[in-house]
Amino acid sequence: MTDPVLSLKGISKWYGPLQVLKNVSLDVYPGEVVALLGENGAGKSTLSGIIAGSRTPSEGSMTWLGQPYAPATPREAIDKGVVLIHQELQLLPQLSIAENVFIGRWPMKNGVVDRAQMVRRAQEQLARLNLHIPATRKVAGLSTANQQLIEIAKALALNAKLLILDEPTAALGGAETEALFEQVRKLRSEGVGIIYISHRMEEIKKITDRIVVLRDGERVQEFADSATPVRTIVESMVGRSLDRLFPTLPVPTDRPILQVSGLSSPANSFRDVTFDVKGGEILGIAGLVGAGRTELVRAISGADPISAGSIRLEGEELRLRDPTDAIAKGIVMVPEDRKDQGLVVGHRIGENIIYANLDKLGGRWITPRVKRSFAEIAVAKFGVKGRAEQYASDLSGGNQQKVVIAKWLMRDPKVVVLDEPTRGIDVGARAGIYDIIVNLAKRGVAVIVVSSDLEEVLGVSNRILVLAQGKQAGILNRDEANDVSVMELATI
Amino acid sequence: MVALDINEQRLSAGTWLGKVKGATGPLVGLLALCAFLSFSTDAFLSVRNGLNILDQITVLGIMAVGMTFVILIGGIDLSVGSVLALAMMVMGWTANIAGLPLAVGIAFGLIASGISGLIVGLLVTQFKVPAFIATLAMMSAARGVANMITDGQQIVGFPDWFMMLAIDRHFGVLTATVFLMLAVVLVAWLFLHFRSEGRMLYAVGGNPEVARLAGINVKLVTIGVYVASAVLAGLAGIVLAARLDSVQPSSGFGYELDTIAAVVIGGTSLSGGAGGIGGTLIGVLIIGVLRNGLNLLNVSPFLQQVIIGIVIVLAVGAETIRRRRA
Amino acid sequence: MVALDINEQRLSAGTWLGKVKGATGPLVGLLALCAFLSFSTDAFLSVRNGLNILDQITVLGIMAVGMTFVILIGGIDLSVGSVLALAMMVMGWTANIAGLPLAVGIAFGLIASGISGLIVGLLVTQFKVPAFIATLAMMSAARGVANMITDGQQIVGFPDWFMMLAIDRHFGVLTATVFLMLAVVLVAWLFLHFRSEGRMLYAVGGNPEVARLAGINVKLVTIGVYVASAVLAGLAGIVLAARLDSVQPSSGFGYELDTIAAVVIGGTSLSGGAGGIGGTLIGVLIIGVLRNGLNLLNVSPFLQQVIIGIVIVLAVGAETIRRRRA
Amino acid sequence: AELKKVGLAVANLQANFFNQIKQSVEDEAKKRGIEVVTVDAKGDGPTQVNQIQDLLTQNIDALIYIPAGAAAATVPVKLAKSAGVPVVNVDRNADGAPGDTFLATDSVASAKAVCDYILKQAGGKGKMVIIHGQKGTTPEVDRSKGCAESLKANPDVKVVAEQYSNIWSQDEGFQIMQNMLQANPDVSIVFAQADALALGAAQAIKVANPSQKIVVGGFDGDTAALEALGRGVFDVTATQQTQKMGRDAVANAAKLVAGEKVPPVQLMDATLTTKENVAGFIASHP
Ligand SMILES: Nc1ncnc2c1ncn2[C@@H]1O[C@H](COP(=O)(O)OP(=O)(O)OP(=O)(O)O)[C@@H](O)[C@H]1O
Ligand SMILES: Nc1ncnc2c1ncn2[C@@H]1O[C@H](COP(=O)(O)OP(=O)(O)OP(=O)(O)O)[C@@H](O)[C@H]1O
Ligand SMILES: O[C@@H]1[C@H](O)[C@H](O)CO[C@H]1O
Ligand SMILES: [Mg+2]
Ligand SMILES: [Mg+2]
Repeated sequence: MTDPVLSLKGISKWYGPLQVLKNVSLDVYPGEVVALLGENGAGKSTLSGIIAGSRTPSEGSMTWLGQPYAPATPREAIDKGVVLIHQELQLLPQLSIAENVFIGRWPMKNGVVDRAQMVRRAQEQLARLNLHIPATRKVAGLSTANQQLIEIAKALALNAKLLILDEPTAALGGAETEALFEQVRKLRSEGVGIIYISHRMEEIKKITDRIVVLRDGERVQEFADSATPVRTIVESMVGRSLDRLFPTLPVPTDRPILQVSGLSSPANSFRDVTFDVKGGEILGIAGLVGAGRTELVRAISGADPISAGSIRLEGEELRLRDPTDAIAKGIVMVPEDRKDQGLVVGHRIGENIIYANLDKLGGRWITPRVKRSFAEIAVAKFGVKGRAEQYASDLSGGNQQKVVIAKWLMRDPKVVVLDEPTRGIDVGARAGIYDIIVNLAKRGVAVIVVSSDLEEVLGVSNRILVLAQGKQAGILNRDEANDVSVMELATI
Repeated sequence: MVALDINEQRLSAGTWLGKVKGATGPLVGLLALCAFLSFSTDAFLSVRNGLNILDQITVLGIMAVGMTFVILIGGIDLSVGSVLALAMMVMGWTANIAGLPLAVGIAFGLIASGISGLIVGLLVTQFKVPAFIATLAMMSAARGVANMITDGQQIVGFPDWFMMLAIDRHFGVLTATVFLMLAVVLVAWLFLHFRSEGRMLYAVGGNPEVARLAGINVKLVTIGVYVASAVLAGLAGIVLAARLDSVQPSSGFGYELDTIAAVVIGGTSLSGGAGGIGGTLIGVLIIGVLRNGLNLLNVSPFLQQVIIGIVIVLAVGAETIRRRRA
Repeated sequence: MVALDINEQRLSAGTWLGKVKGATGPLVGLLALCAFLSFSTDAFLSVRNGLNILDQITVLGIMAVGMTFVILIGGIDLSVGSVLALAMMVMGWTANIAGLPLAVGIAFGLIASGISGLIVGLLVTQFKVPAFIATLAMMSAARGVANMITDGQQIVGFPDWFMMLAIDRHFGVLTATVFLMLAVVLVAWLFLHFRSEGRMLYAVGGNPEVARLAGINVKLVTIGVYVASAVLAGLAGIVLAARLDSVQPSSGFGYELDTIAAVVIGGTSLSGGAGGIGGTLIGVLIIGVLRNGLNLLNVSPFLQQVIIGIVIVLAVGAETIRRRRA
Repeated sequence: AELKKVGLAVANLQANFFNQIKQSVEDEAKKRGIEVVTVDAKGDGPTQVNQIQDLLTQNIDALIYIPAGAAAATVPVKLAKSAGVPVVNVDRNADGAPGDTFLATDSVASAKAVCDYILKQAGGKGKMVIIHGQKGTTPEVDRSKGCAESLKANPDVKVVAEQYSNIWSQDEGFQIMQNMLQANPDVSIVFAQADALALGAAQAIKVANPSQKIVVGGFDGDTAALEALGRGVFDVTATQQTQKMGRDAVANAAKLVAGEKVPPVQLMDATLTTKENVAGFIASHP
């Protein structure tokens, strides 16, 4: 076997009194894809950051191609050939795609930025990912998925010797993921070492050569063979046995709660959509990235305007001018972007829960006692691991998501819409969220779940509405839905 | 970050300091300033001087409350100084030129300032003009109108009871104007802490999109806040008129920066969503005590400017150093 | 939103308007203003008046370039007016009191302003003092120092060649000071567009963390920008001294808001990362043309304030309306 | 009682005129062994009220008071009176609540002299502009009055524009004159009610480079202005006796503290100063 490109020895990291990495050692060889797995908060991103020079280890050492390696800045790491695709999007929305791809390392000619070359080379990188958008376009306004692809293009342009991908597919659909994998395989064949982080088990099996599991900052296990059963890997991650991911669904009532007919958006991102959701039913919405799912559910929850069609709740036609109207009627939405739409991350959990319930807190004077008890009830009821007075930014993604769900469910809504409810969330936490969803249905609530994760829509839905390019491609019953039938409709 | 947070949590859970989160540095600065001045000058530590300082900060204090609201929602209000002048001139004109009772003049003055705030609020919410520009424009326009009312002339001489509001020390201690400022501060504090509308300001400032999706009427909150800021600026103008027993259209020139400084020194973040009235009170007191102290120390006027600059940086920088250490 | 993007693309790809993205509204406003003034007053549309306007905007124009840098990285600089005065007084003192050649005075003035900028930059990057506070403190301190140099006195009378820089029209058209301003604008534009350091400003302003992770030295960029802003304010002070043939420590009072206004009217976003020199030039011209035009129209000074407020809102609001329609 | 500590509340130290008075007060006080506490209101009335409170807190024996704004002028006097501290007003008085004495130049007479001079220079005809001081202050009101008398005698002179400054500064003078020239390019006479304003106006004229000669009159006898006058930058001023004002202010404060009576108003002359007689004033300021 050749020498490792990178080798970590006894890496530890403390944040104040909190130890998030404990004595982690790891070798990465050229031409292999190592999966780094672990629950939310296991330390995967922290470890990636250390390798890429954006964080410094408290203890331990690294070698790069046999030489001692201790990057003090991201720049040093990049110059050596270590490239990290961050978990959070690292784009500048006001600048063009091309400029984002080459940020900090613009191609130069005669001491000035060579824009023509920059655009040309950026366009080439986009093409590798089957992304056909002009590289001169501004990033602002692109869908999350496309932004994620640009983030990947940015890394591809760097000629890395070691590439770390931290949850690159969390926002991607099947086709985009496939294009990415093609590039990953190509890089692997060129001898690039790759560390791949994801919560999606089926991908792990497809792309990785070796699996390393972190738990509570410790390296607990390694599986040399990607054929290891998912169940075994998951149990190693969570440190206990996990009986099932998806709970059994209750049988819906036949009382329609939400009826949508002929709904269209002014920007045409969805057109003439008609469906209903019954009490106790979970309706999944599937589709390719950009199919208009998010826009559809935003319209239903009053966040965006509609241009035609009607929304009825228990037979009554609704005129929704803004979310306030929808919320007052009992329609609530857990948005797809937790950090920008779901939570004020810099504020406390309790505050965040209160924000969605300001009108409910008896009288209009909210004493700290009222506030605390209300928030504590919500935290306990929905199994948030955290205290009401903690800042939302301190929670793991899964727990943040539970807070968003909790703040809405405290209102006893009639319709609950969840857009990408488990994006970036580990298997353990995911099971918890599925339990909450199913419990809602059991109580007779009408539930809509939008997801790019096919396994997820299939797992929690009574019926599945498929959108293709804004058009309603069909509605599948649970017994007729499988990955093939859904994809067939989605790619019409 | 965690270390900081843990530290803040500990504070807010237990000690009294925690009540003015984010303003601990400035509070320490204020106490240090007071301690220093008590030792270095006899005149500082006396009831009389304390009451003087309170008198001197009334106008700034009232305006700073409104500015706290504005900055909490992530906005800015550059028009306060001009709106103050506008309210004064409208009041003066109504009472001394149109000859209506002074109380009516006061009402008209407050209404005029409220209208300015409403215009700003509508520009910001309906026409998406950045707050900086909308209030800068109002700063110019309100000053122009204030000038036009009397063609730039001051108006002097109001009924005695009015001036007495700023002079008579009730129960031997507080003037009516100081009492008014304290009431404004207290009500604002209660409002921000306990009223659901108050919490909305934090939500809007924290992230307007999150707030909107949570069913908060962001536009209404924004308009309300600019109206409140303008009306409080108007009220500050009325207080100033009582204190000066006269009104002139050039009043309040440059006050916007003083006011914003007081709020920011008090730990309210210019990006919105964090801070509060407690901190603002500390910020106002730092400015008031500093100016008073430098006068008492007989520091030459030019050197005062230099020292004020340094103390402002220290008061705010102390917060950073505290955080680093924690 | 989607429509907007497509629209912008078309603009930026093809037409000339697209070159000043974000400032199309203000550009339309400027053209409308010029058209209106050309019709309503004879004096406006003449070479002489055009040159007058250029003369009148030199100081603002030079400062606005520095402020554009600062605002692009998401900062703010309230100290420019005071730093301008400081540079003037250091220059005047060196030349007329210490008796060194004026050229040395100019150099010392620029160095003094550079040092103020360096202090601000260090406060912002090393001590994490918010830019608003750091520059507010510098605004006070630099003014104090400027005053202390001559104990508040003005200094009058420089060599003739110096004053002639602002008066002599070379090639019959441009004074040296106007030429200097145009050169500053051009160099700044080239720098922002074509140098990688210029692009770094956009990256830092867009998101400092993203910039850091992309290997950009955010602290160095920030310090550099505050130094540049201060040195340009100092340079503006030298130009003002030539124009006034004297220096006084009260110069530049209140210029910070004018300067920020010019930049923001020109479409540079106060939250950083978007905008540019082209827009700033339009912003400066709007302010210059407006003041000039109102004088030519013989509008009373008080009404001028009101109109200036309205036009500022219109110039910026036009942009919003354009976007809505698009 | 004896005067040991005197408070000096200045309107705005950026104005050379006030700075001269300040320096003279401090010199005179030093000679007499009196402590001076100086505060600068920077032109803001409310700031001045605060400062005077702080002076009174320091138990000053007398207050020398130059009101900052036109309004607010009365409150400091009332505050001082109620603390039993005598007040010497300098340059500006407070309507309705005058100080124990008022020391100032006879601005009406001197402004008339300045305007007589510039109107005569211009041949008794032409278009004139007036740059006023801060509206409503004693010197502004009196100088306007004095110049108006002169204008009455010269019906062929037409005043085409008048504007007010806020802090009597050179910047403002430059700005205002520049604006006036744009609207009225054929002006030939300028009366600026203070030298800083006149200097600013003269520079604006120089930059605009008009074809006609423009006569500029100022007021004050500022240090820098006198030199400029010598170089022909502008035409005439009225030199106020700032040194005397400062000395007298201290002397009067001492008398008041000692319980002596002083006249309520003490006006002094300002000397009409032109290129011919300026040298003497540069050598020693009255
Ligand atoms: N800057 C920081 N300060 C303090 N604690 C931090 C910081 N960054 C991360 N942590 C903590 O370190 C732990 C590991 O976080 P990390 O982001 O590495 O987890 P992860 O395995 O990437 O999780 P996820 O799957 O959710 O991305 C978590 O408990 C987190 O709260
Ligand atoms: N803010 C925006 N500006 C411009 N285009 C947008 C914006 N948001 C969405 N779009 C576009 O509108 C279309 C529908 O997007 P939508 O987000 O509803 O799709 P989706 O099916 O939910 O997919 P995703 O997985 O990206 O959320 C896409 O083409 C997308 O690129
Ligand atoms: O009389 C004085 C002077 O003219 C000075 O220049 C400014 O203030 C006035 O009150
Ligand atoms: Mg992570
Ligand atoms: Mg979506």
